[in-house]
Formats: sequence, structure tokens, C-alpha cells
Amino acid sequence: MTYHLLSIVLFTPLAGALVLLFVPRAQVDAIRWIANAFALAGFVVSLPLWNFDVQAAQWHFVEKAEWIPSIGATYYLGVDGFSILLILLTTLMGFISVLSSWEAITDRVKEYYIVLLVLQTGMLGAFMSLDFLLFFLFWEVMLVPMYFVIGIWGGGRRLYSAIKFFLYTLVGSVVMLLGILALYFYNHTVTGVYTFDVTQFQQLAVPFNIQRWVFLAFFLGFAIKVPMFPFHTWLPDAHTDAPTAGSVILAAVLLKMGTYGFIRFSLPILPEASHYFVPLIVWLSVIGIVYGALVALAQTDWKRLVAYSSVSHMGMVMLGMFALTPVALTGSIVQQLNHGISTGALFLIVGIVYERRHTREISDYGGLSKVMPVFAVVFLIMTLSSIGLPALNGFIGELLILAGVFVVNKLWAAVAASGIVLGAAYMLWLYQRTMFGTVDKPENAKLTDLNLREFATFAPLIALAVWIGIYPAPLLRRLDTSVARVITRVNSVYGPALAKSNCTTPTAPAITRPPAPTPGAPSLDLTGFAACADEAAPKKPGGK
Amino acid sequence: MLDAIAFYTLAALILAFAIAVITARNPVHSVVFLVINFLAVAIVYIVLGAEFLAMIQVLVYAGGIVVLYLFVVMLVNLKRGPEAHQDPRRQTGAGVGLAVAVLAELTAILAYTGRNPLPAVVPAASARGPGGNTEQLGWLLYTTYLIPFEVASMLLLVAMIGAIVLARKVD
Amino acid sequence: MRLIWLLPLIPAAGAAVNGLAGVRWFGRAAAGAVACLAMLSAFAVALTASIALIRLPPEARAYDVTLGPWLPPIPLATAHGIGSFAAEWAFRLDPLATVMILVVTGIGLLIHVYATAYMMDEPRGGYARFFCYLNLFCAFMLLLVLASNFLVMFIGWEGVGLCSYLLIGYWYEKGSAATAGRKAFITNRIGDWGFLLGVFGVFHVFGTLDFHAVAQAVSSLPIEQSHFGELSIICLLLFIGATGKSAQIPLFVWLPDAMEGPTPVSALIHAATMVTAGVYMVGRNAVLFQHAPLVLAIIAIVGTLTALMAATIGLVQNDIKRVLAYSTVSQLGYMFLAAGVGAFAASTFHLLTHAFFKALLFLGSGAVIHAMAGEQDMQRMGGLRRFLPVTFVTMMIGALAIAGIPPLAGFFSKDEILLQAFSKNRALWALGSVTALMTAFYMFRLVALTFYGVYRGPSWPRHVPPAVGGPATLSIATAHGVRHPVDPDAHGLAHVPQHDLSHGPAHPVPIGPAAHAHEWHGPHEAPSAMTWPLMALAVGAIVCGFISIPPALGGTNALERFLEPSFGGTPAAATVEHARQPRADAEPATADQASNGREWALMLLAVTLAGAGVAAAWRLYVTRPEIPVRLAARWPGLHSLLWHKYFVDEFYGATLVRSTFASARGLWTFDARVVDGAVNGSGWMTRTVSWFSGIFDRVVVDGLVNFVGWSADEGSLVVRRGQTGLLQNYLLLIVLGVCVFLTVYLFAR
Amino acid sequence: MHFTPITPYHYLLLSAALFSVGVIGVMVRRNIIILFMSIELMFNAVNINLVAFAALYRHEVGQAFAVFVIAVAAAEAAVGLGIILAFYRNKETLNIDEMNLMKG
Amino acid sequence: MTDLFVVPLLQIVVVLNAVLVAVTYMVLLERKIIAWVQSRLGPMRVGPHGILQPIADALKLLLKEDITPIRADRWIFTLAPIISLVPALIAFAVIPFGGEATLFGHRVPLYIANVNVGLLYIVSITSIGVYGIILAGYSSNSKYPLLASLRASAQLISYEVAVTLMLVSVIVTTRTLSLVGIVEGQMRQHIWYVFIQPVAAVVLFIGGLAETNRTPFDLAEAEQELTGGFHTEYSGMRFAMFFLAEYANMIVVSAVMTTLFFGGWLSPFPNVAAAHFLWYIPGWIWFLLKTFVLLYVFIWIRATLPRYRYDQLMRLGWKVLIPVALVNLVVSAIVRVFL
Repeated sequence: MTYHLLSIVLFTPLAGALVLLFVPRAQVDAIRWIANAFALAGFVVSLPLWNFDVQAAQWHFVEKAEWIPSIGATYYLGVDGFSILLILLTTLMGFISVLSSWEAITDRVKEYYIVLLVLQTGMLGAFMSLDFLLFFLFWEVMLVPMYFVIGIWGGGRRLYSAIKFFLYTLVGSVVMLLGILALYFYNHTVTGVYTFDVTQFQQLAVPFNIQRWVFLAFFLGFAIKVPMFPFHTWLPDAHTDAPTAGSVILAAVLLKMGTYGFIRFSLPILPEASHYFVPLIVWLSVIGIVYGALVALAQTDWKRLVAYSSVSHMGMVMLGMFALTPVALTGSIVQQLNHGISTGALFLIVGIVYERRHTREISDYGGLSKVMPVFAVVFLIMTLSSIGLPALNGFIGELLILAGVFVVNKLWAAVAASGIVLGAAYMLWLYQRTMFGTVDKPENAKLTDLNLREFATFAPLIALAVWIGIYPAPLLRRLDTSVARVITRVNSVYGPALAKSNCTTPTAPAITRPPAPTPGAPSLDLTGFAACADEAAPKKPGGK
Repeated sequence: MLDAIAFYTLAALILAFAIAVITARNPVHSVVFLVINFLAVAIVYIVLGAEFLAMIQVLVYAGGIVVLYLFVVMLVNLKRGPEAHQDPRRQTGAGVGLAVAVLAELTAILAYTGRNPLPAVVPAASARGPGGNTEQLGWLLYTTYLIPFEVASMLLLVAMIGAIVLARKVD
Repeated sequence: MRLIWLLPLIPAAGAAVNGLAGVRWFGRAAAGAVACLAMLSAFAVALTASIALIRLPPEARAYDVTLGPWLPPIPLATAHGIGSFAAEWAFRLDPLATVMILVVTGIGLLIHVYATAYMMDEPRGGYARFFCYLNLFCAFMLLLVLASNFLVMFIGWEGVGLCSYLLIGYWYEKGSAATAGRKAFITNRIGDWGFLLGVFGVFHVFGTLDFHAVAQAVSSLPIEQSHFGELSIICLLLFIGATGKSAQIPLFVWLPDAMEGPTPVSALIHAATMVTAGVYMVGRNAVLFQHAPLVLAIIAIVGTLTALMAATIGLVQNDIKRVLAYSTVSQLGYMFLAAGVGAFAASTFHLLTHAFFKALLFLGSGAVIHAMAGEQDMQRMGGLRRFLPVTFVTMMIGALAIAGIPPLAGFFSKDEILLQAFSKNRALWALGSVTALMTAFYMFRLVALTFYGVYRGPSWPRHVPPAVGGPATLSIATAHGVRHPVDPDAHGLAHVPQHDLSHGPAHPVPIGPAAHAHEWHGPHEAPSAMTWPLMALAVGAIVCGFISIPPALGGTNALERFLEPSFGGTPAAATVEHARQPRADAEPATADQASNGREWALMLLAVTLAGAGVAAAWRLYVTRPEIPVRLAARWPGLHSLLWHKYFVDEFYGATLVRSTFASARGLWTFDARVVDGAVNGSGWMTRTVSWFSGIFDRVVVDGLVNFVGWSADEGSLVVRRGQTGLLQNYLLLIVLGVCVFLTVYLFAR
Repeated sequence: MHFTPITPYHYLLLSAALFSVGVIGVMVRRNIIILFMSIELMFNAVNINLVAFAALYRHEVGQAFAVFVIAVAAAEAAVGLGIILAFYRNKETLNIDEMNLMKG
Repeated sequence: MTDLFVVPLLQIVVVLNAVLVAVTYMVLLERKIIAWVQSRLGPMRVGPHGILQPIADALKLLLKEDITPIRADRWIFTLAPIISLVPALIAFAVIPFGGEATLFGHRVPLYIANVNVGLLYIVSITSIGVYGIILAGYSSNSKYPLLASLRASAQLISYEVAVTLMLVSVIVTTRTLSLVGIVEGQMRQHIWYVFIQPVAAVVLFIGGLAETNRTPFDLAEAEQELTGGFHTEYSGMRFAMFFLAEYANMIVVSAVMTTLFFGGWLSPFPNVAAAHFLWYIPGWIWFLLKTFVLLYVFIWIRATLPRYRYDQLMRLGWKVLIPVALVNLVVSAIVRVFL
């Protein structure tokens, strides 16, 4: 591959940040134009990713180069359908968040845009890395800019929130690093090679007792990021106190890091442990769905309400993931994108009125439909998308998740589906309290409707919402091989069906043997492993 | 024989003007001597078959860098001579002594190793034919040494910006 | 017929035009014209498709159109191995759908025309917005009825819910309207919860979501006569969805509140079309439901109870639209009763006739409200028949139809239902008959209070001589002050000049030249754009019963035969199957046998009951209006119970809503205190520990470091003498180093 | 008249001598501009060396390096003189002995 | 031995004398042309139509007293005009006046040296000339010369950047640094490079005007402001040297322009059969003719255009010519590589 598309996508925002370094800080408009141009460029250069070979099961756009040879770390980028969609989401939301900050940020503009662009590169890198250490590097790179975004440009108790966000996430990632190292050394014991290659890890048959601990380590890291039910408290604080663009990025992309980690690492590398922990995670998710929705119902702060709705939605995503069926996993991924689109848009919406009124209390609003009709329409569409109205994007994700969960366990599906009812309740109540009624506050009577720039931030999101709702087939087709890769590895029941329907060759053999906790040193039967690896080696896509 | 004459003449000129540079009291004179020194060095380059380098020496060194020195000398209108104040801790004598010692030692080393005869210097140009070595040098710079070349250009850019920033009057 | 997929698209296009361009740029005429034109063309397409379908032989009357994939297939486990979860944009036109599209587009068209005049007082943008919503509603409704699989139907299902939400909350500045809309949506959502789970169950059991395929698959399965198996669970879940949409117990509470919306909306959505979606859905899956007789029994019971309960509430309400709303709930109960006893065709027949006369009644009530400038309380009306002759006549037809007076439409359909119920379960029949009596009573109570008696409404400027009844009622009216005591937002203050211009000739009251433009000048007949739809619907309410005259009256049950294929088999077979049920009546009732005598007897009884109801209402509200007051005083408990609708809203409010909000607040506190507290607590712990270690650090560790630093500081005092700051001295050292190196090189080589 | 053929040793010697002159210049003078010029002399000494070896080995690598040396010299002169000017503006002197802000 | 020493020596003698004579007559020519432009007659007294005027001028300058100001830096004061003149003269060493000619049975090239870095040689040699001006200004120890010399040298350095950059793009076209090679290249391709590099020709000409301190860029000798410029304090022979240098430089610029862009010694219209008779005219005559035309343009411009202001001059150099040169370079490179 001489075609460094991924690197270009990855470093375009960073290049923007570098260019911004040399722009005098007084030239605020120039800074804004440049930042927007680079963010847009980042989106545009990522568009070719959409046209990858949907049928082929291997990694696409692979780039590999030495990084730290002494420990086997490489600069190894590669994507599949799943990460491509997330990358596109990232570049789009990145651009939208940059665009949305035009008037909102007036203080330390230069630093703000630089930080935002660096953050963008960090997120993209995490989605692209096939080297675990590289992934971890980008994972941590994201943390710092976000910390600054919340801590410097936030509102309310911004320092508290920023530090909480930072420390909480850091704790998780440190434990995750331990898990990574465990895999790394285990791999060396078995193969004699020091490597952080994720594709290699995905072919490894790790003994159950190791799997269990590594899974827990990963779980802590990813679950905090998602965030799952008991680990979610940083989210409302961070969301509420972050500036609009920060909230958008946080909701739309950063939370997906956790789910991405589960799908990319936990499930395929640790299939048996994943099975073992299904009840725990599913119940946490289901609790999260209902709990998040109920707490959202009690909120008086607009932004905090949306934040808690995120908890509920992400519970849905996790539920779909750990149903371990292709439909639910597809739905889970689609729901991640949907959450990015609709919750991102909802935060933008809060940002719009916050910019005008500087308050987030729901009771300070009312009757806005009268003064801001276009805004009301946009908000309505995004509300409906968020509560999963059919023919909009949210429905597709929830439908697939619930359908996939239902065949596994009816009770889970029934409880989770009740979250949809509650979702409608809190969102529509919010909508009523803010948009309907008479304009009883004189401040609200003077509000201006969306201007062209603000509308431009929403237009792509609305288009996406409708498109995914009505014609999701291209999207779902792009996920076939990614889902097949994970599910064949983790749930052997679906192996033949997936192989038949998608014409794919799974990259790793399904683990069919029962979890056999063999304490002590792992077997050093290299010949057996080699055979296994041979079999597992990615074949030429000759399936079709 | 001709090359010997040329060499000794040029060597004498170079050294003489070099000494003149460091001994002249007037900095402007120093600059003038420096230019002449450089021109002589350029001729040495030509003798050694490095025409391109010679031209660069004249163009960049004599025509560019030293003009800069001249400018600075003229801009810096000193109220009191720069040599007026002398720090008592200076070790000028030791410095000169050491420099001479180094020269002596180098000479000794050369004399010592000079017993292994090396072939006479043949100007590279004559070996390269009429085209000269400019083209070869260009190839070398733009292929093998491309990255150093780019680094050097970046260095120059940075130096340029740095010089502008440094020399600008701070308001 | 090939173009049936256009049906939902045409109104959707109309909605798009009005929504994107109309709101901003169209005048009222243009917006109304776009909407009506869309409906007209949809009606034309529907008519063409229906005629084409009817021309086919009966067994071939089904037509499928697949537009393209929606959800591509993904493997998913079912009860019988791994299947493939998929959905397509697929439509199916069969007799049942034919009836529905004709109802939706036909009645929809009339209501659109009506609304162009009714909504004339709205501001320009709002007017276009209204028609955008209305068109959108029709699009989703058509999608719902044409869908050939559960998921596409679900799109329509939720879509009509959305439009209902938007239209109920059309006057969003009025708090009660917005709340009613939200209530409707959320209550529907609860039903959708069941519906969605039912859909998953269908997939789990059958591995497909296509109605036809499910019907074929299910017909090979045994009927779950006595046990509550998976089919029963699925059907129950689906029925929960239907209760939400069709306002049955326990989810009926939203429909009366939905009357906050504009009256055409009530007519179209909350009487004629959307609320029947549940009935339609049950009928669409008739074969499936027939395999779950226990659930059918539940449906029948729920339907009957709903019908009875709503009718009793309707007896005492004073708001004209609320009476109609409870009447709708009641009639829907009838339809479910029919479905529950297996008479799907009868239920569809009643759906059809009900659509006509209930739409008529609502539109008529709209005309009355229009005439009274927004007044909805019947106690402030009276004697209106002389002001509103057309409205009076048409509403009278509607009332007669709903009461079941032959030969109007309601008679046939209601009679068919009661007949089928009688053949299954006499208790259900008895309750149904009582309901019929009450229906007749409250409908004529409505007519009597509105059109007969003396005028009790507000006064209007005196220099306009009222034609009839004016002087007598003025003294009463003045007590209420000015014009709009109940509903100022809907009609009153927005009473603008166009209003007068729009209905000149039909105005029964002569307008004096000095009449103030902003004043209301008494009840008046509606403009022709409103009366024409009324008349058209009245004709429908009279004749549409004739399309399915029962054999006992010499007819052929044409509609039922037409619908047979949609319900998966001959009605005879279905009836026979039901006849074998242990709880059903022992006597078989087949079409051929037609125990005409019994049927005649039942009809006679029904007509008698209806007549009794009419007569009672006449006596109580026209001739002896003081009796009802005395009755209410005599049984205050019962009256209060009925007046407050059995306190269901209050009950729900006190239990479900309150517990939800209480748990929400509780969980929030829990979240902030306990969950977040744990996080912050661990943070505090860390800080405390770090404070101690900080002290240790400062005293011991830092002390050590400082000592090292101090010693280095002291030592450097000596060494720093060497740092002269003279460049040449440093250079000297370098040269010295070179010198040493060379020396070593020279001598030690 | 007979001369020994001119070998690289001769050039090396010339170069060493020139370099030493440069070093002495740096050692002796206190005018910082002269110091800079002495440094330029040393650069030239190095260049002569490089070119001589290039001629010896008949390969242009030496010249290439000389080109780099010149480039670096240009950068050094530009920045160095800039610093001198800035310094002069503050201190009104060019005496190296007075540039001792960093002394210990 | 003759080829190695005698012939070049003869060439040098011929060229030097020719140049010096040409320079003196350039002065006359300029005076005459300007006079004609201004509807005057110009020098008419010495010889017919003043044809001997240069000789008279030369004699006057040689015989005049050579004054050295008392506070002047004597050595440098003397050195400065020499440094000015010498580069201007030795630049002619690589100018090809023609191809080869047969002279007394020898095939003699009509150029002194065909150096493979000829163009670079010209650039570097002329860059030395700036010292003459700076040192003259400095050594006069007088206010006006100092200011003038600073102006002049700043101007020279500024325009040298643009000119050198432009030359690089010309080199991209010619692919050789040898001036003879460049002319031969035009001969091979049957096209004057002015048609390939028109922008370069224009910019180089403007740069040439500036580098020779000619109008409209003659700020260094702006009489109104600086009483004559850097050579205010000079007189006699040393003044004459500056004078000679300026005009010699003009000739160098014209000659180089001719060589680079106008086909050097080649006769025009080589591929037009009707114009083949032009071949019978020797190449060096063509060369001199073209050079003369360019020189005429120099004088013409002087007679026509007013002087620039100093800031305008700098802005033109840095903000117009250098960007244009850069763009031209990039375009040339792209064309060279890809087309």
C-alpha cells in the first residue's frame, strides 16, 4: 500500500494545529477560518474511506512501519467497516464542533482550536490503530486536550468536572494498560515474539483464567469511557460544564471509544471471558437504560438531562453488544453512530440557546417555538431521532438491538424496551417545557432564530438521520464483515450462517471448546499453535 | 610546476589576509581583507576543480554574508571602541600559545603521516570532462543528500525568520 | 394497482411542499390547495387501484409491491434454527387494505376541504403547518394500511402517532394542548412497547415478518385452545399495542384529552382513521389471533368493557367534543368486541360505517363550535337548529346512524356485531345491547342540548336583531360576560375579519351595516367549504350500510365476502371453528342456515333499545329538562364517578406517573449522593492519604533532597569561580582539549 | 625550479594554518564582529579540507558537504548578526567581555 | 602554448579596449539620445556632431586633480572605485560575442572563456560590485555618500534576490549554466528563450535596471536628495572609474540579456527561407546589434520615466518581483517535469 490515506486522514487535523501555531493570536478571524478549513479538509479527505471493498474481510488501507522495534511496537494502521464509520463520524462531528464554536469561543481562541484539532487526531488515531500500544498512546492523547477544553473553556464547576473526568478516565486506562501488558507478555510466552499487533492477539487462544483478569482490566477501562451504569457519574458533570463543542465531541465520539474498545479488543481477544461476563454486563446495561432515563426525567438542567439520556442510550449500545448476536451487534454499532448524530445534535441545540441566554435551566425557557421556529423544527427532528421514531435513524439501532436481544433473553428485551417509553417521556417533556407554551420570559421574546452557520451545523446531521432511517442498507452492508469477524470468534453458533451470508473468511477460528480454566503456565506447544496460526492466517479473499 | 606556483601563491595570500583580518584595528578593513581572503579561497577551489563551489563561495560568502558584516559594522556606530574594556581574567596569551601549539602538533602529525605518499591532487574537473562537476554535485545533492539538503533549507528559513525577529525594533 | 406505493408518497409530497415552502411563502389558499390536491390525487389513485382489485377474481385479490430493501438480511436465531432478520419496503393491497385506503383518502379528502375553511383564522404560517401535518398524517396512515410486513406497518404506526402528537399540540402555546399531545404520544408508546415485543416474538417463532408468510406459517400450527402458549403471548403483546392506538382499557385515557386539537383533526385522526389502526392490525393478523382463542376472549371482554365504560361516561359529559370522544372509545370497543368474537369482517364493517358517521358528527360539532366562536360547552348552546339548518340536519343523520336506527349505516354494522356476539356469548351481547341503548341516549342528549331548547349562549351586540330565541336567552347569557369563557385561545381572540368575508351568503343572521368587525355576531351557519363535506358524509352515513346487507334482510353480506381472503379463509369455516369452542354458544350459526327468525328478533330488540334511548333523551332534555338535575342530585356519588370518568386519570396520576417521578427524583438523589459520592469519596480518601504522605514528603524526603541541593549549592560556590562568563576562556578549554587529544594522538599512537 | 607535487598534505597544512589563524582571532579579539569573522575563517579552513579530499577521491561528496557548510555559515551569520544588533541596541557595546549575563 | 596563453591574452586586450571605448561612446550616445528626446541637439562642439566629445571628456577626467578628503579612509577610498570597475570588466570574460571565427588560420572562439558555470560566474562577479559602492560611501566619511551607499547596497541586495531567483527559472529552461551552451540551445530549438520565459525576461530587465542604478531606480545618485550619491566626494580618475563601471555594467546586463533571451549571436528567423540572407552577416554583428538595441532601451527609459520613491522601490522588489519570480520558478519546474 503506497497509498497513505489513513495517515493523511489522521494527520490533517494535526497539520492544522501546527499551522495555527504560527498564526498571531490577535488575528482571531484568520485562526477561525484556518481551523474550519482544516477541519473541513479532515472530513473531505476521509470521505474516500467510504468506498472500501465491502465484501473483503481483511483490514483495509493498512499501513505498517517500525515504531519502537526494541519492544515490538509498530505504527500499524488499518480499518474495517466498523472503524471506517466511526472515523467518518469523527471527522464529521469534528468539523461540526469546530464550526459551531465560531461565536461561542472568544477567549484564547488560538489555543482552543489547536486543542480541538489535536483532540481530533487523537480520536482518529485510536480508531485506526491496529497496534495496541499505538492505540493506548492515542487513547491517552485524547485525554489531555479534552481536559483543557473542559477546564479552560467550560462553565460552572469546570475545574472540578475536568479533573474528575481526567482522573476517572485515567484510572480506567491505567488498569487497561495492565491488561494490555498481560496479553503482550502472554503472547511472547507462546510465540516468542514481542508484539503489540492486535490482529495477532485476535488469533491467540488465551487460557480462561488469564482471559478473565484481562477482561476485567479492559472492562474497567472501557466501561468508564462508555460510561456504564455505576461508572457514569463523570459524564453529567463533564457534559454540563464543557463548552458546546466539547460536549458534542464528548458525546459523539469520545464515548464511542469505550464501545469501540469492547468490540475491537474485548470480544475478539477474550471470547470465553466475554461469554462468562455476559450476565454482569447485560444487567448493568439494562439498569443503565432505565436508570439513566429515570434520572433524566428528574433533571432541571437541560444539558444534564441530555447527558443522562446519553447514559441510557449507551446502555442500549452495550446491551446490543453483549447479546452476542449479529443483529444486535450490528444494531449496537448503528446505535453508536445514531447516538453520535442525535445526541451530538442535541448538545449543539443546547449550545445554541445557551449562547443566547447563558442559562441551562429548563424553567428559564418556554414558548421558544414562537420565536425560533426553525430551531424548533430542528430540535423536534433530533428529539424524535433520539427517541427512536421509525423512519429516523434511532429506530434502526434500537430495533436491531432489541430484535437481537429478544432471541437471547425475552426479559432483557422487555425491560430494555421500556427504556424507549421513558425516553419518549423525558424528551417530549423537555420539548414541551422549552418549546411549547407561551413566551413568558421577556428575555426569550428577543431570541433570534438559527443563522446560516448554525443551520449548516445541523443540516448534515438531519440528512444523516433521515437517510439512515429510510435506507440503512449501504450502512449495514459495510458492517457485515466487521460483525462477522467478531461474532464468529465469540459466538460459534452463527459461524456457518455468517460465512454463508457474507462470503467471508473469518480471520480467526471460532473458539468452540468450552472454557477450560487451566491454572498455571500456559502450554508451550508451539507446533500446535503454529498450525493454528497457519489456519488462522488471513487468506486471500478468494471466497467469492 | 604551475600548480605549485599557484598553490603557494594562493596559500600565501590566504594566510596573509587572514592574519590581516584578525589584526586590523578598523573592522571595515577587516571586512575588506576577509573578502579578499574569500576570493583567494574561491580560486583555490577552482584549482581543485570545484568551479561551482567557487562561484557559490563568491556569490554567497563574498557577495552575501560579508556584505551583511559590512552592514552591521556600519550600522553599529560605536561611541567607545569595542576593545576599550578588558576583563582582567582573560587568558589571551595562553590562547595564542595553545593555538600555535595545536598548529604545531597538526603539522607534526601531517609530517609524520606524510611519509605515506598520497597521489597528487588532480582537479576533479579534468577527470569529469568538459561538463564539469556541477551536474554531478547537483545529482548528489538532490538524490543522496536530499534530506540534509531540505534540512539545510529549513535551517536557512528559520534563520531568516529568526534574524528578522531579532533585528526588529521592539516597540 | 402497480402504483400503490405512490399512495403514501403523494400526501408525503404534499406535506413536504407545505412544510418546506408553504410555511414561509404560501398564502392560505395555496397551502390549502396543495394539501387538498394531494389528497384528491391520492383518492384517485386509491379508487383506481380498488377498482382494479375488485375486477380480479376473488382468490387473486392481492397485490404485492416491493420497492427495495430496508434492512438487509442479517443472521439471527429463531425458534427453528438460524434465520435471517430482514425487512423490505413492501406494500400489499388486498381487500382489507382496499377498504382502508378508500376510507383514509376519501374521508381524508373531505376533512381536508372542511379544514380549509375551519382553520381560516389561523396565521398564515400556522395554516400551512397544519396542512403539512395533516398530509403527513395521511401519508403515514396509508403506509400503515398498505404495509405488507410488521416493520413497515410499525413505521406508519408510530408515524401516525407522531402526527397525532403534533396535531393535538397544534396550539402549542396552550399548555393543556401541549400536555395532551405528549400524553397521547407517551400512552401510545406504552402500547408500542407491547407491539414491538410482539413483533420480535413473531420473528422468533416464524422467522419472518411478512403478514402473508406469517399467516401461512401459523395456519399449520395447532390452535392454543386452553393453554397460554407462545402464540397467545405474541397476540397479547400485539393487542397491548392495539389498546394504545385504539384507546381501549387500560390505555384509553389519552383520547378524550386529544380533543384539545382542532376539530378536523379529531374527526380525521381521533374518529375515522388512526384510532382504528388497532382494529385494523388485529384484522390484518386475523389468522394469528384465531390461533389464540384465549387472547380473543380477552379482546372481546376488554372491548365490551371499554364500550360500556365509555358510554356511561359519555352520558354526563357536557363538552360536545368530549361526548363524541367517549362515543368513539365506545364504538372502538364495539369493534374489538366484534374482533374478539371472531367477526373480523363485522368489525371492519363497523369501522367503515363508524368512520363516516363519526367523522360527520365531529365535523358537525366543529361547525357548531365555529358558529359559537369557540364555545364547546353544550350547556351554553341550545336552540341552534334554526341558526344552523344544514349542520342540524346532517348531525341528526349522524346521530341516527350511530344510534342504530334503520336503515342508516350504523344499524347494519352494529346489528351484525350484536348478532355475532349473541352467537358466542350472551353476556357480551347483553352488555353490548345496553351500550347501544346508552349510545342512542347520549347522542340524542347531545342533539337535544345543542339544537333544541332555548338558546343559552352568550349575547352579541344588541343592534343586530337576533332572528329567533334571542331575547329569551339574553338574560342568561349576560351572566357569562363576553364571548369565550372556555376556550379563548382556539378561536376567540383570533377572530379576524377574514372570518366574516369567508361566509357571506350562508349567514342566517343579517349583519347590520354598523356591525363591528371584531365582534362576534351570533351563531351562524358555516361557509360552504364546511357544509359540503358535511353533506357528503351524511350521504355516506345513510348509504354505506347497504354495501353489506345481511341475508336475513335479503342481502348478500357483500362486504364480508369481499373481505374473506384477508382474514385467511371463509367466514363460515372461521365461525365453525369458533362454534366448537367450549365456551361459545352451543348453537351453530352459519350463513346458510340463517335462523332468520332469531336474527329478526335481535334486530327488532336492537332497534327498540335505540328507540328507547332516543325517547329517553328526548324526554329528559327537551320536554323535562329539570329531571337530569334532580337525578344528579339524587345520586351524587354515581354522577361524580361518571363526571370524573371513573377517576382513571387521577388513579394513573397518583400511581404510575407519581411513582415514576418519585423514583426519578429518588434515583437522582441516589446518583448524586451515593454513586457520585462513592467517586468523590474515593477522591477524598486519596487526598487525605496524599496529605499525610505530603507531610512525610516535605519533612523527610524533601529534607533529604534539600540537603543534597544545599550541599551542591555550597560546593558550587567554589566551582563557579571557573565560570568567568568570558567566551574565550571557555574556548580556551576546548582548544586545550584538542591540544591534549592531539598530543596523545601524536605520542601514544 | 623543482617543486614537490602538491598533495593533499599541502592543503591540509594550509587548512590547519588558516584554522589556527581563526582560533587566534577568536582568542585575541574582543570585538564580537571580528570574532564572527574569525569563525568564518575557520569555516573556510574546513571547506578547503573538504574540497581537497573531494579532489583526491574524485568524488563530489566533499563538495556537497562544503555546500552545507556554506549554508550553515549563512544561517549562523544571519542569526548571529541579528543577536549582535539586538545586543548592541540594549548595551551599546560590542565587547565580548561585557557579555557576561550568564556568568556564574 | 599559443592557444593557452597568447590567444586569450589577445582576446582580453581586444575586449577590454573595445569595452572601454564603447563605454565612453555610450556616454555620448546617452547624451545625444536624451537631447533628441528633449528636442535638443546635445554635444556639437568637439568634432562633427560632437563625435570626439568622449575623448575630450576622458582627457579632462584624467587631467583633473584627484582629491582625497582629509578625514577619508585613504586606502579604502582608493580601493572602492577599483572594486566597482573590476568586476564590471571581468564579467565580459564569459560573454560570447559570437561563435567561432577563423582568424589568421586559427580557429578562434569569439569569447574569452566558455566556463561551464558561466551564468553563475556573472552573478557572483557582479555581486562583488556592491562593495565598491558601500566602501565608497563609508570611506568618504561624509553624510550623503554614506546614506547613498546604504540605499544603493540595500537596493542591490534586494533586487539581486529577485534576479537570482529568476535566473534559476531560466536555468530550468536552458538546462545549462554555460552561456555558450545557452546560445547553442536556442540554436538547436530554433526559438529565443524570451518566448519561453517572457516573465523572466521582463523581471530580469527590471532587475538589471535596478542593479545598475539606472532610472527609474537611480535613488543612490539622486542629485536632488543626495547631491550626487555615493561618489559625491570623488573626482578625477577615481570618479571616472565609477562612471565607467556603471556603463560597463549596463553593457554587461544587455549582453547577458541578449545571450539568455534573444539568441546571442544567432541571426533571427533561422527557419524562414526568405530570411536566409541574414546568415551572411557575421554572428558578432548580430550580437552587438541586439545589445545595442537593449542599451537604447536603457537610455530611452531614462529619458522617459520619473524616479521611484524609496519605499515604492522596496515594495516592488520584495512584494512583487520576488513572488513573481517564485511563482515563475514553480511553474517552470512543473512545466519542465510534467510537460
